[in-house]
Amino acid sequence: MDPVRVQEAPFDMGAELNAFATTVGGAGAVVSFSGITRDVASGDLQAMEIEHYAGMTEKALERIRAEAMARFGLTDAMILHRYGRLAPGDPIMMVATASRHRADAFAGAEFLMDYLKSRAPFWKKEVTRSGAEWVAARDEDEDALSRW
Amino acid sequence: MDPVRVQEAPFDMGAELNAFATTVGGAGAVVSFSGITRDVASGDLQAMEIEHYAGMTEKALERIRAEAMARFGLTDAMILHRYGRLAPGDPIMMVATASRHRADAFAGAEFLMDYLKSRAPFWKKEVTRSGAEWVAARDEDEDALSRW
Amino acid sequence: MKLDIRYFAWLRERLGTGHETVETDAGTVAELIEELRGRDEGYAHAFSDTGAIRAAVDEDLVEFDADISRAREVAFFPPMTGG
Amino acid sequence: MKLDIRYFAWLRERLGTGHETVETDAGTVAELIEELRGRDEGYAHAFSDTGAIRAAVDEDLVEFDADISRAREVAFFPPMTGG
Repeated sequence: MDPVRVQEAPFDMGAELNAFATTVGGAGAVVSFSGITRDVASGDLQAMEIEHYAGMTEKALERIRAEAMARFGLTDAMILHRYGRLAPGDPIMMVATASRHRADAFAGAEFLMDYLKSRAPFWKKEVTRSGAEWVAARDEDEDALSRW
Repeated sequence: MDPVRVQEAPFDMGAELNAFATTVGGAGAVVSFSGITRDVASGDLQAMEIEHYAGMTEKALERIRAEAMARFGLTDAMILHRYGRLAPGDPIMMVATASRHRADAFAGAEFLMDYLKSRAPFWKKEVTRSGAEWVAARDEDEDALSRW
Repeated sequence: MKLDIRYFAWLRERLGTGHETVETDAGTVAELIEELRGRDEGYAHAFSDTGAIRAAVDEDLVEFDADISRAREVAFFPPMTGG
Repeated sequence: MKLDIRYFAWLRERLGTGHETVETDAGTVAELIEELRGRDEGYAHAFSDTGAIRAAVDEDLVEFDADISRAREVAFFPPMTGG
């Protein structure tokens, strides 16, 4: 399975976790993060539309994955991200990391998420009854990069 | 599903993740950690035997879960831990956390793991061709508690 | 030189296009932005707050002082919101 | 008073038992350890390095100065290695 995938199709996060965990060999620790389309404050989210920069996206994700692997000595890492129109409750994306000890797997997954959030070319648009609006970038997401 | 389970039976980490993720409501972030029986340095691990203090175990895990939920404002958290005889590659245990933003789900899962490692009454014994040996507690695991 | 320019998210919507090919002598991303701004009010408005815009040259994220004299494609978009 | 004592992991193996009921007047975990040590060489050896031993009173982890005058069950075990 390609460790970096960008796809329109839905995915099964449990099946992905199992597939990932069978390939990690001597690793004792597996961490996963899944992002799920959720209701915004208003509570009437109808859909989430995700645009991306085909071509740049996979390149950016592969670079982030390679950096995480090297930096935290991971035995494996995967990134999966959807684009297109998603319904509330749909999984948007997922990362998973594997390492001998848990601290590296946790740090690797957080690193992947921090970079993916602010450095991978995806843009989210929330569709509600009152219209559609692009999600604003959060300052915390940009700030999160400074810790690495 | 009981959010704290201590069982001898194997479990399917993917199925557990999916079951957990369907109940998390407005949460956008789901983090999981899975511990997998792995070969030790010698590389001839035949089995891992896990002893626990029935009675105290679930009480300790429920307390740790409640503390994590309150401290990080999690929308949900689960802990599952096996005991008995495990084969190399078998999942030993799993925690999962859910929250609105990813930082809380990550911190909550790390907190659960740190406390579970040093405060839940489980003991691991490695069975290799040359005999059986109790796993020594790692100083790092005790030290990890000091950050919370 | 001929340069492909791509726009994403609200920048694409505001400009009414996701892709165009331009003839330009701009040496940097910043110079290209200046050129685009000078085109018409729509472009001037879309590029008014450059703090809210990111750029990529040939699919690599860059700062605005990046050289584009040998670039094939430049992309403009708001801060990313994936994950 | 009557007290249930439980042993786990290598402590259980070294003592050859996981459970026993004792008659004791020990007021704290530390006093109980002293009493057990005085029993025979096996106990003295098993409890020689108390830095490597943890205790629980009625299923709650405690320090060695914990009061056990009203306890039903005291457990001794090495540092935990779950997860």
